[in-house]
Amino acid sequence: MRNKLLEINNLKTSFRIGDNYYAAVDDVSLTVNNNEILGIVGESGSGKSALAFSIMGLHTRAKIEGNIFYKGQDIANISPAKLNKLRGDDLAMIFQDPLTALNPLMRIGDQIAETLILHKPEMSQKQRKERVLELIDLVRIPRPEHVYEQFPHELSGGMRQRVVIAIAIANRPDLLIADEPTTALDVTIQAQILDLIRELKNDLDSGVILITHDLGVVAEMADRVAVMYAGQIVEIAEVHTLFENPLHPYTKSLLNSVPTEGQEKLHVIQGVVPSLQKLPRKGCRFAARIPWVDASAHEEYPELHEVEPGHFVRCTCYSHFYFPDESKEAYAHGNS
Amino acid sequence: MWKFIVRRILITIPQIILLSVLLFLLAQAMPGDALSGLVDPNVSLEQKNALREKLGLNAPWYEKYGEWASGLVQGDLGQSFRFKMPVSDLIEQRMINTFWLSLATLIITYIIAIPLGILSGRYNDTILDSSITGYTYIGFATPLFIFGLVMLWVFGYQLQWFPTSGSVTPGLEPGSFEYVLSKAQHLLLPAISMALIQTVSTVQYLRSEIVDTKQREFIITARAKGASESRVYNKHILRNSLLPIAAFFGYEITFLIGGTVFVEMIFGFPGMGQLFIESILLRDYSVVNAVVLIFGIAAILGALLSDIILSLVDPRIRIK
Amino acid sequence: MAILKVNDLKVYFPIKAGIFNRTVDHVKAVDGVSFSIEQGKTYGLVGESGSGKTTTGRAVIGLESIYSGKVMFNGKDITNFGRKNSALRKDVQMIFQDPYSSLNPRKRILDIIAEPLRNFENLSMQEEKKRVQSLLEIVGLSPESILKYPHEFSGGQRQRIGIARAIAVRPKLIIADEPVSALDVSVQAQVLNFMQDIQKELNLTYLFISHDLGIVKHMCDDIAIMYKGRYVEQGTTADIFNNPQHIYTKRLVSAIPDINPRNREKQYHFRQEVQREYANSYNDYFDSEGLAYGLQPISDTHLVALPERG
Amino acid sequence: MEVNNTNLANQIQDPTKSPSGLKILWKEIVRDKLALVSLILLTLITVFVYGIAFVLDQDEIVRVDLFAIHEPPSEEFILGTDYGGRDIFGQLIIGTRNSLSIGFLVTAISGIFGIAFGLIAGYFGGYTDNAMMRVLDFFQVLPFTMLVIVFVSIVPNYTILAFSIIMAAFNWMGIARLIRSKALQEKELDYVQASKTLGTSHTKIIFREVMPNISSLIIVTMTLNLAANIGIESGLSFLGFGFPESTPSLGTLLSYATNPQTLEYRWWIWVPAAILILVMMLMVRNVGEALRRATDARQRRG
Repeated sequence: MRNKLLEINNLKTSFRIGDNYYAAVDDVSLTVNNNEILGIVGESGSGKSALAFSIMGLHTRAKIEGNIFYKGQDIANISPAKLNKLRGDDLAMIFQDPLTALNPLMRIGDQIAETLILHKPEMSQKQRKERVLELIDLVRIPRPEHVYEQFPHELSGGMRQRVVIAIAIANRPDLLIADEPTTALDVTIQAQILDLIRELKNDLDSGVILITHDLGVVAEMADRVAVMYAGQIVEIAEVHTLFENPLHPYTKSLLNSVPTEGQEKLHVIQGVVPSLQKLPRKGCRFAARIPWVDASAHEEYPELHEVEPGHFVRCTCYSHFYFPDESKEAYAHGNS
Repeated sequence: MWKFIVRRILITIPQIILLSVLLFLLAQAMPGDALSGLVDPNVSLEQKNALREKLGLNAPWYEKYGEWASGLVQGDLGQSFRFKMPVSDLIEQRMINTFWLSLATLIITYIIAIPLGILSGRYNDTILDSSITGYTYIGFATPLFIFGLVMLWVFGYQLQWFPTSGSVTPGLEPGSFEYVLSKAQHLLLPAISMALIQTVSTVQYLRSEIVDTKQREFIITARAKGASESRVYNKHILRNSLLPIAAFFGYEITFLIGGTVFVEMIFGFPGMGQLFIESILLRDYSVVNAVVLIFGIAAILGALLSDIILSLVDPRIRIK
Repeated sequence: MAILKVNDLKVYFPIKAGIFNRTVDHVKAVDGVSFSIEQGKTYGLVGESGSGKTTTGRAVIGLESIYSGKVMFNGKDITNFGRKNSALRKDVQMIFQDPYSSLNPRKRILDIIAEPLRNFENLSMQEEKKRVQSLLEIVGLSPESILKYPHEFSGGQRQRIGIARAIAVRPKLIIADEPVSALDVSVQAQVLNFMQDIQKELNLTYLFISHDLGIVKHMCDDIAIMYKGRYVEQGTTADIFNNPQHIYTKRLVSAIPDINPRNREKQYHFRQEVQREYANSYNDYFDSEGLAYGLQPISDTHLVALPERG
Repeated sequence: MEVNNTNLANQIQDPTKSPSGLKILWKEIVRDKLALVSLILLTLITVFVYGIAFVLDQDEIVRVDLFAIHEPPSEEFILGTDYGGRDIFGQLIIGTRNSLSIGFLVTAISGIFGIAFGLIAGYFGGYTDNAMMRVLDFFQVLPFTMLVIVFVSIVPNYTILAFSIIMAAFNWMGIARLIRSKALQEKELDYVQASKTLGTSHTKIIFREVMPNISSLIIVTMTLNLAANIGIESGLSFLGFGFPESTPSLGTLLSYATNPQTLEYRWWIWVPAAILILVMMLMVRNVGEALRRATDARQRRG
């Protein structure tokens, strides 16, 4: 049985550059259920990490508008003390770079134990140590007793990421946010870490937000996928739908630019991702990358359209999109 | 860690030897030699030369160095030309004075530096921080000797809160309470003057350590654990920032050495720095040599101490 | 004929220890690697971090000093070819991983691309400018860009400027060290397509170093898998992907996330199976130090690191 | 112009890394009002003291006039006279000029040597670096003030140049260490590796590729060193081991204040010199710090 864990409504996260605020996350709405992995894909600058930090309330100098309901409670607008009660307990996060995410001067055991001290103060020291050892074992680090006393620099990247995961799951969180958890790791380690995250999700029955730029990772892990471009969600759908029937031009282009079996030429997306300051705040943000599509195909204020149950696409341009080269045209949807 | 420390100590030995060679060669280059202080100026040149030969003063430099160095090891710093007494006797009381002055300075330096650095780093870019950085800013640009003069003028002469020279009021019984009190009183103004200038680098260092640590990623991890801001500060930021400060300690000695020369001159404080200047002016080079050597060794040991502290507090060096 | 032949290449880095900081041992970054590349082909060197793939590439071009072994280029020994040996040096060029750091930010595009020209060819200012402009055109940038600076370009464009610099003196062999791993997916495609285009045009040979099996599969004719400084398997792209023999290769191939979500379960089970096999037969594939054995041929093109039979 | 930024981190370009870095440093100074005022004031002081010193007769100023000892400020002597009846104002002008000259000279000598030392050690790394750093470590623990004083007192042919060289000899380590650590980072960057593969010589790479990339650090450090060197010179002169005798110097004027009578009652002798030293050091620092802030702010984001 899936319950709605997290509901984000019209979230807007803006950073100040010079005298103005620029939204890095612009009008994002989504939901996450328990025992579900929501994949968020996007290239650098798409706002996916800014979104993760917004949910955890980790931005120190950003303006956040909109609501983030966690089990009905709006965590975007609560006191720091209340938020701290949730963070590390109900909500937890796995970071991208395990090299910098751990305090270099603190023993591994103490770093994991800190989460327990904060949220389970009733635990005795002995219980706590037992639990930490159990956690180290749970994330499959060999020789827990030994690692407990070690410092981060003594561990490999993969092992450090396991420690970061152990910290995150210490209090059996209901919602786990993994921000590019395997980008800094080798592919064999990546496979192990991803399997671990999936198993933990099943065991804890939690909801997971998996942020990545790697379409393969999403295909393997996610139940539902949101594609982000320039601060917005451009398409969101159940994973099979998204990969088999992608609609938004960006999703399609992205999928075509990854090498697959028997592909001669990779698809190239024209132009570049606009910078935060230069981002058009009106009209379809992807329009400049597909100049061959008629301007009238785009909406003035593009919205998410529900094309089938659970499948949303932003802007009407999707129904007029085709790839400029002949060979790809056959696949394009709604040739005009 | 032990290997690191042993290796570090092994580096210290050639440093000290090199320092002594350098000083010895400098002494050779100095006008006049041990003889000029020993004999009557009216003795004829031939007699002098004979005496030189007899005393081994015409030997090649490395032989003379060997002799000098073996004397050093046995605590023989040579003879003062002017005072006709062993340099070690001359230096002893001065060294004790300078030691207390340095110690007082160090203590005051840290008493000022730690709270200011922490406040400035924690509340960076606030008015509090601006005033503290303003102080360090001006402190950096103020030469110690000017500041010392102004302090002497204001607190010594105008307000007359402190004595204006010497290390103790004459005529007091050594060891009595009044004696100790008077010593402390004489010490305080020069120590405060030196500390107020010296401390600015530590304040700034601590501040930038804290500001840097604040932006490190593991701080975000700590926040994501649900740690309150005060806990994040005390458990992560402060701890991580104070460790390098501890390692800074030994290097302070190097800074102190330069400072004592000025401060002792300004406040007429009979320490090693003052002795150094006096001896240079009197061309009493064996004393000069001894003072520089002692200060040099102190600086070398200070640097050694810093590195050892660092290796003890930083697990990245400790566990290798 | 093989344009590049590498024979038993070893690159060792000293490990310093003890009180006197003496060299007590070596990290065998590359430990006896042999291969040859045919003119016009793309040879992929794959491995995880620390496998020695980048060191191999750097040793070939002379950025690392070679401990032992031989590097032959066009039949000539270039193992320790000096900085002065310009005729040989200009035939081998390199494309770097990070387009943000591989171009000197203080130099104009003209000076960046002209650097090899100035070192190897005596051109007049006018000729040089023309050459640079035509190179920019080849890589699809406007010839007017010569007076711009690197920060005015995007990552993909910078990488293409790096390629223009590498092909300026018409080299025969290009060592591409993770040329797209710092780029976004959509930009990767652009650079990869472009590399393929100029390869055909200029009859270039690539030594393509990457950790990304998907890209290597797309780009390369032959592939070698490296692990801890040694080869574990070498063969044509089909050999490696359709018929992997070494357990490490299988492990690597099974770890690549499949882009089709329908294969998820299959992929997961495949991975579990390989993991089991890896655990069970580790000793059949690695020696007592955990290193790969010498290569044994299992077909004309396919070599696998296995203990010697018998 | 095509400015392409792929992510937030790259959106704010590091101007000190871009060609116009120096221009931007200059802009930063102009924008920073305090630094701008400091720079203008410094320029004025420099022009003024060099200009006036040109027309002043130094022999006239240092001639002892026993009939005008310790005169307070008057119309004849704007800032009074010292114990030898010498004009304070004239000494102040020439002293400032001398302090500035020495400051520049020492900064230049120690800077050039330190930069070359640091670049070479950092670029080559390994054994070269190790050996060079041992030398540097040794110099750094030497008691600087004292050794300079010893040298000054034994050098037979004592001139301003000799003094500058002695000071620089014990004063190049700071910048060398800084440049070396930067060069160590820089040489790992691919553009240096690229230059090697393109057949460019080491010398060219060090001075034409690496050095321009750390030019802002060099400028900032040299500026801050200038401030420090002005202070050190006046300190040494204060102790009597700075300029050759009879050369007017700010430190010498201040040294008169070691006489309690002068300190307490004859402010005109030492206060102007003290203020001048403070102002100069503060102004140079203001400029240097503004430059540093400009560099740091970009690096933190870039």
